[in-house]
Amino acid sequence: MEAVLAAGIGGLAAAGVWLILRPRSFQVAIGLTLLGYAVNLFVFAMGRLRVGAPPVLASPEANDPTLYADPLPQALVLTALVISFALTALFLVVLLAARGIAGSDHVDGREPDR
Amino acid sequence: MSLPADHLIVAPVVLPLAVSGALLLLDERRHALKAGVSVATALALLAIAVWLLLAAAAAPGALAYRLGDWPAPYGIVLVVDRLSAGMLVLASVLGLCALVYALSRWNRAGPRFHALFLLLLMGVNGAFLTGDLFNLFVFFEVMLAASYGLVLHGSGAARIRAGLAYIAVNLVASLFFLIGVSLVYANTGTLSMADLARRLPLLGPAERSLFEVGAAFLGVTFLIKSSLWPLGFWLPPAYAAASAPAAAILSILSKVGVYVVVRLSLLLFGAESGASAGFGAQWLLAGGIATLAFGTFGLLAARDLARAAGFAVMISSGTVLAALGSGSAAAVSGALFYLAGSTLAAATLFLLAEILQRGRDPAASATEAVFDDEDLDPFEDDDTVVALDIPAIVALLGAAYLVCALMLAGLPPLAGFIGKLAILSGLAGAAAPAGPVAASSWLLVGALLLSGLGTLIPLLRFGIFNFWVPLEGPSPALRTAEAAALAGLVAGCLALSLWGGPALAYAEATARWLASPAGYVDAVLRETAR
Amino acid sequence: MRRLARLLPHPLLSFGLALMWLLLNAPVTPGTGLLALAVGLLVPLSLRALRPEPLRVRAPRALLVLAGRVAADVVQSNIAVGRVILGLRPGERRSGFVHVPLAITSRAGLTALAIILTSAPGTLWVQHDPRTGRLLLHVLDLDEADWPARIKARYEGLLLEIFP
Amino acid sequence: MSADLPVWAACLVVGLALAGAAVSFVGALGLVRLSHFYERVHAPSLCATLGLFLVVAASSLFFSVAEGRVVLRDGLIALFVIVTTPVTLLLLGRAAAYRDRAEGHPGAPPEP
Amino acid sequence: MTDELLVAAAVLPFAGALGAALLPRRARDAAAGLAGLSALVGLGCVLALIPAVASGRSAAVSFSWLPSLGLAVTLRIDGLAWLFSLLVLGIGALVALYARYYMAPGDSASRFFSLLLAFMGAMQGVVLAGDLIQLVVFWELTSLLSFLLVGYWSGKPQAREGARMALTVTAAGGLCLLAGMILIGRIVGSTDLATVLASGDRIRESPLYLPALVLVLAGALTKSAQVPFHFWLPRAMAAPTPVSAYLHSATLVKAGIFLMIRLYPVLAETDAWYILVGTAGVATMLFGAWCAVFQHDLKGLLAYSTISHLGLITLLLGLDSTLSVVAAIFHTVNHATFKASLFMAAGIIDHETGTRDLRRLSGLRRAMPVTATLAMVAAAAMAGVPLLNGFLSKEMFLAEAVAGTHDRALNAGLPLVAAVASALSVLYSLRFIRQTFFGPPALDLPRAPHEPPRWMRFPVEALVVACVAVGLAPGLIIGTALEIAVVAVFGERAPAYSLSLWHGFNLPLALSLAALVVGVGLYRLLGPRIDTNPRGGPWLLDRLDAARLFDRAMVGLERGARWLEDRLGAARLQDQLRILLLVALVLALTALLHGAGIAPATLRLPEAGLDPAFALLWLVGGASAVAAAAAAKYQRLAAIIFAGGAGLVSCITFAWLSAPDLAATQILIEVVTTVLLLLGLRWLPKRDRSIPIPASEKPRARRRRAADLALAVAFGACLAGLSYAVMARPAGEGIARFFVENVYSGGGGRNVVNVLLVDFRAFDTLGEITVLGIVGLTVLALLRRFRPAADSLDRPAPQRRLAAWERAQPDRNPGDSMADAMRVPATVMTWLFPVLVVLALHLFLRGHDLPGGGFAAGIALSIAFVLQYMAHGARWVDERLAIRPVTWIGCGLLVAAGVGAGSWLFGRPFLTTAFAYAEIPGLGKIPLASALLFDLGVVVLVVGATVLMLVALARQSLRRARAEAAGLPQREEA
Amino acid sequence: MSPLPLTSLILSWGLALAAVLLVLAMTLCAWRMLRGPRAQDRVLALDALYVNGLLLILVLGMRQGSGLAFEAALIIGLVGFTATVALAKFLMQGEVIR
Repeated sequence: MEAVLAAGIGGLAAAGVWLILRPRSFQVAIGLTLLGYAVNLFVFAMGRLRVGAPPVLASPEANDPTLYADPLPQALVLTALVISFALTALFLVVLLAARGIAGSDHVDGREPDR
Repeated sequence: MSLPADHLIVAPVVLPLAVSGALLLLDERRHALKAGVSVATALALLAIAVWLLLAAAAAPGALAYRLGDWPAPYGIVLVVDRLSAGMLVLASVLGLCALVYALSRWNRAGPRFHALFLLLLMGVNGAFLTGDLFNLFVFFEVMLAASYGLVLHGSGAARIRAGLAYIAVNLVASLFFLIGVSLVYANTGTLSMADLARRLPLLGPAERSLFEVGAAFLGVTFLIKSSLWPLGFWLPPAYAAASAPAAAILSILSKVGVYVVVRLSLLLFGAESGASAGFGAQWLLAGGIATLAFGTFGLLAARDLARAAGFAVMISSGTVLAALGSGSAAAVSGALFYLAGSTLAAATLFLLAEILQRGRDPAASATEAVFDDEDLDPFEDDDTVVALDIPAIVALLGAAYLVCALMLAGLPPLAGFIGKLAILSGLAGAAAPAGPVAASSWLLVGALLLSGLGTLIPLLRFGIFNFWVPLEGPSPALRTAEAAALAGLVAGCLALSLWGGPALAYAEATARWLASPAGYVDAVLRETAR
Repeated sequence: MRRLARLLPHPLLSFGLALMWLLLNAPVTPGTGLLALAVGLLVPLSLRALRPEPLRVRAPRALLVLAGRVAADVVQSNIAVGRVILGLRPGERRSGFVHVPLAITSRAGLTALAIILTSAPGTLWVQHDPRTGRLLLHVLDLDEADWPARIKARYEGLLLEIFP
Repeated sequence: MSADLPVWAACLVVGLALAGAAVSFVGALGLVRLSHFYERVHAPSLCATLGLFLVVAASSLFFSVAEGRVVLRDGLIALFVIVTTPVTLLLLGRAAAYRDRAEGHPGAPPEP
Repeated sequence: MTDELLVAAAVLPFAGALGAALLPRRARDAAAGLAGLSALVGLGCVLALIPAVASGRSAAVSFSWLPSLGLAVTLRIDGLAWLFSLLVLGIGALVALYARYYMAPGDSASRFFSLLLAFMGAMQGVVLAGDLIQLVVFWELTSLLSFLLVGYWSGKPQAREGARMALTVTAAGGLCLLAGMILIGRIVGSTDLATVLASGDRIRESPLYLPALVLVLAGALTKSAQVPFHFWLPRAMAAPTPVSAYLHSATLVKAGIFLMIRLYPVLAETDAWYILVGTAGVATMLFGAWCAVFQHDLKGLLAYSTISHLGLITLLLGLDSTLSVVAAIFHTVNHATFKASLFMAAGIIDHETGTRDLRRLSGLRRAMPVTATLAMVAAAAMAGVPLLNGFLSKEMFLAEAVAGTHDRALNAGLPLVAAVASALSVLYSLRFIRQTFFGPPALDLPRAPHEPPRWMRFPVEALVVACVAVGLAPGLIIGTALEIAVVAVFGERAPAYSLSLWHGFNLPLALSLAALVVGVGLYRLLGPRIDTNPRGGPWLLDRLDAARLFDRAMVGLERGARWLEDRLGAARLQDQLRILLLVALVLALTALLHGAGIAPATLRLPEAGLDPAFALLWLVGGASAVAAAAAAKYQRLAAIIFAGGAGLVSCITFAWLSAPDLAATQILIEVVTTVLLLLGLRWLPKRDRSIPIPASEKPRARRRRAADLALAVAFGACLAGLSYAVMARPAGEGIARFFVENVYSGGGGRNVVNVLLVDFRAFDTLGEITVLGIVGLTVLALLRRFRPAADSLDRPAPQRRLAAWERAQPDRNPGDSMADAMRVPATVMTWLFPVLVVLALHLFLRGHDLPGGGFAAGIALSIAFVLQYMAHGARWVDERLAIRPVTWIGCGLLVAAGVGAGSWLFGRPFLTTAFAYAEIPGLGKIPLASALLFDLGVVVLVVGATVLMLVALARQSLRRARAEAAGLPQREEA
Repeated sequence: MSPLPLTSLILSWGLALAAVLLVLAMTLCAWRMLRGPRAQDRVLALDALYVNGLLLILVLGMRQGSGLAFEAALIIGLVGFTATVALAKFLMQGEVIR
């Protein structure tokens, strides 16, 4: 599991990095989304992987930490998810505005001089 | 936690949050009310910050505030010590002045300016106060999100173009932050900075390696924010394109990055932290010097004042980071003092740049706002223009400019010089001539002096162009709010210069406090009954 | 009565939502029951702003018959389509478009028919012109049945009964 | 929890789940094997109807037996998917029709 | 008493400056009076300090300044300082008087005199500084004020340029000086002047001596306009003449000299000193004199002669004998008197005739006989004519030149050099007098010349009288003062010297006379040819215009900086991001290698083994991601779809690996993001694969793509490796344990993640929703001003095609087809609204104990809203659902913050939650947690912000309709 | 460990097989999604991917004996179609919301 997830994180990250290095702002937006997935999974993975141990107490008394996956990274990922969603949205709107005003969807707001 | 006054520690975060929430409920058109409320809030923030500063200066250690009443390494803790209190005051002064400046017209250049502005202050304050690594991330994001709004405030092609790059770079930085935080957590099992400092010496070699990778990612993040070369190329265009009050308040933003680097590197990688001691110091030193050099080149090459101010911000960050990297406690104290002065001055320069640009080149679209057709034309109400004759306005602006230039170039007799001098004498070990001085320190000394000159030359050019070359056409109009904001910032610079002794003493006490992280750790982790 | 209508504009919906609540929060306790009641009463009010045509179901018996018929057809067509996919169906197969003249005009009826036809594998509701009442249907296997007749026979009558 | 299941229930659950999965697999296979869009559009319905029913039944049975009470909430999923999937397919079919007509595609549907 | 006097002498000018600044703009008399008075009173104070400084004594008074740096403000007066102070204040008083008449009524007198006084104060500060750093402070202050004074007539380009150059050069020197002083401070351990002066040997023996010396000299030589830093001085002549008379003869330029004398006891008497100072002196002396000969501008001539004389003094200091230092001090005073008077005279001539061009001036002797006489006497002193003060010090110089105390290479040629310089100085002095005052009266002068006002001439008279008096009776007039200064410098080593007029006929006298004769002869020979010098510059040196070089250097600096900024920086976003990633990678690897590293043996093998389904799942996820990366350029819609696939896979991963909350939230966000991206896609241009890349670009593009690919793969591998390295190691004992153990007892919930979010770490959540709110507001602001690009303004192609088809049909109205198409879906979507509301409510209420929570509920609710928009269009929904997202955001913030602040009422810290299980009869236990209220704030805010973002974007499509309704022709806009 | 190893065996193997089948189905959907050829094929495949993902989550829930993943499945069922509807609408109209 670990190796698969690690490879998946790597793949997502590589795709994201490739995209954020592209010249079109839409590519960058998609790249940030993918990179966001990768990083969220990465943060999640930092709590180590557990199968079948969601950090929800089965009963009030069953509060042995070893029974449950580490809840903290999950909480962090939740916060990060929301934030990266918000910022992706913002980036998208800014890229639209830039495209509207500058007339180009190049990330620099103008076509590069050839 | 018994005294009600203790709750003031959280006020720098909660007050702007609540007020901005309330402001959002108000109708967009009630400008006067909103302006009044925001200024009152900014004033209150300043008062609170000063109170905290006094409290921190009086306290033997740090004041910790346990949010949610959870014990320390588990819950989030806000920490007021000399460093964070000082930064709070600085941010509040800048915030107040930038806000007042914005009242002249910028607050009407886009919707919900006041709320965004206060939320930016909230983010900045939170970042200064928090003692938790992930909470720091959150406040970074609050601050950055608001700064995105403010960079784009007023719209316009240049602003949006620069904003896109600014946002892209900072989004990547945020992702690095997450990677770093999670690596730190994965290998130490904690997020509390104080707890981290306690656990760090106990780490095994493999954990330590991975932790250091996390620290490297975190470092890259903060250095991006503090615009260290080669990570800071985004800063000058973004700040130059932002509206003047936004740029002024943004100049504290890059200092948040600097603050965190100072805080964490001294807390975690101080002399007592075992195998990781001094982690990254050479990088900081080298990067700081490179930033100084690059900022100076940029300043020399700058074609307009706002951009020059952007590079001045870079130089100021570079100076502080390099001083930190040099490892000299005396230089750190000088750097902290310098940080305050140079930030104030850079902010003033942003404001001045806009006023002067307006006078010089009324058609300049790059820094102009795009005002709404649905809004009243904010340029119409001329009754707020300062009732001074033109030479007096020019003299006033000239004096403000002179103060800025002297502060930034580090020329006597103002605080810029005092700060630089403190760094230099710290580096040269003038106070304790016993040990040898590293070659890199001499390099930094040289870089600092040359960058002073490199700052002076272009600022001289801009000053002469703006104040001495006779104007054709109407001269700059100065509105009351703008004059007040400028006066406030200049007064800040001058006060820092006049009371250089006490301020420097405070900085020195801060550096001493930072040099022994045990105090911080104790203050945060001290057990309290829940 | 009128007041009841205002209080409970969509009784069927209210019932459905309350049931949904109970299902979601099983096992049923007095607390969840109370909440389900509140949900059933209050949430449909949120629809008021959207002002949809009220849904009136006339013939509950027909509804049951329809449900049974649909279930059977769905299973049957699942098998049929599965055979097609797996290549188990002998002989030549033609797929294509069919026009079906519909008599249903009510929104709800059309919607129900659309859902039935589309969710059953093998038929896809492509286009319906309310002026002419003609429905364009795509069918995976044209030879399986006389589709227009089958639709009219199996569903349309019942639907007209339920949603007049 | 899974250990509390009697054998018959386990067999039934596994059977249902496997059957559902198999039907879904066939549906997905159709997505690959069928030759053009209007044919392929029928394939996912397998997953969304019979495949779904079977798996939901398996799940309901599993939890009902495991928790010793009737658990029907999985039925809600089936209900919602039944209602919502057609919306997508409907729109998709219509979109495909417009696009094909506009491009003069040979397989384009006739005007109604 | 001494202390008070000392402080008064230092502070009075500044006080005066402040006073003058407060005067009305045009109050010439008052300002000048104030200036004169301050200077005179200060002078009185200094004179009264004689007892304190006589016979080598010194006095000091200290104030705390920067104790942490070991710095205090120390005023220290000894003989040297006393002498210079007299010069500064005395000439200052005279200049104030002169300036009263010189300045035009239209000039801002308050500004001028306040700057002048401030400068005087700064000079006093330099002279009286008892601490090296403090000296630098005042030193830079003099540079700064000289900048403001030179640029006083800022309307003139020459004034601006001159001021800028002066400040650039002298401030640069000042920075070097600062560095030097810091070095000295490091060597000595203190920057206190008295301490430093007492540690000469220690300094000279230190390895840092040479750098310190070079740096200090760099300061002194720039200030004193020594070659090659001399060029600023002639340019500074654009200053008002009183400024030149004061700064460029007596004070500012003498600061460098003062500094060298001041530090003579600690820095001098080494080879390095001899070579550096001596060489600079010789070069400057000759160069200045030679250039002075060729000036046509009166003030230019005086400026170059000043340079020459400063060079002479420097040379004297460089000669390294105590006697020569005496001569230097003496000449400093003498030069100040005659040069100040000459400048004033030149100012009078300029003032009265309107020109300073030697070629135009002529025969002024008749129009202004008194001024002419005064100027002639002063010029004669400059030329070194006997019976005047200039002669005396020059004689001392020649004596030193001939004596050649040390066996040094320079000494051999020194007599010759001295003679040449003297001859040249005769030449230019003669030229000055001859061309200005003699010859036929000039006819084409801008103004008719006449004598200046009585009191304008007075300062000149006073100074000329001083010249003559010193020349006639040196011992009487200046002997004591000189003695005091010399003793202050050398203490017991003070040499014996005689200030008498007549030393007998010796070699120096012969040289002096020879110089006079040669000078006169040269003038006869060259005078006319100089006047008609075609190129204007000095012969031999006219190509070497240092000022032009400086200008070019400034331009070059700017250009070079731009070039460097270009090379060292990255203006383009892509490059910046590349650098960012690269730096992060490099630092991460360095950090990994820095420590002990990770031994492969410490990685445990995964326990769970490999689940083929999971691997296959990630095959799908990875393929989707890669495909999204490949498709994002030309097939944007496909890229969105693929990204959706990747998102779904991560959602399932979360569900698989025990994170149900994450799975739910991820899928919700996934959906909203997809809708958002699609909303945005409408405004982006069609990408066409057929746009060709120029063939010349192809290899470069390919290289870049290869590099990017490598970077991407490296970064991916880095993250993969890191995550594997962490996952394959057991977790240490962290803080997580606490949360599980206390979640129920302390947080009142069972879902640890949710309790973390709303209780343990609720502060994070508060910040997180704030981010969301801020982004909403920013989106609102941006979209309010949104201007779609021209090519996306029109309706999308499918709609246009459909509209065209509809127009062709007889029975159809525009929009019918679309309405038909949406009929069935819209019905379903409408009726789903309450269902989604229930879902949101469910997620919200159960969050504390089971997966769900405020955020998921909020997103679900906003999806319910968005579905309505999709079903019915923006206008339809806007008419029915009055959503005020900004208000929702505000409420959300207020509720969340209010709930947090509520704990203050109970004396608990912010965000302390309270929970209880209320026993309600018949219903059983109902958990009541304040965290639920907090979560309510979250819901409200999330709905507000999400709906705001989506709807604001969606409403853009209405722009066109709105514009049409307003009657704007669409095509024109497009 | 468990009193009825047979049950565990049946359940674990059977459900694992079901999961593999479902993931295989997802792979096929993904193949169609990536392959296209036209946008409507991709959207269709994404929709199928969602449904199969939902089924997978249900099966996983059974495998792990935990009903906690139900919410995720419910949300996919109720809300997931929004994404595909938006995509389809975009294909049809060129914009999602008019």
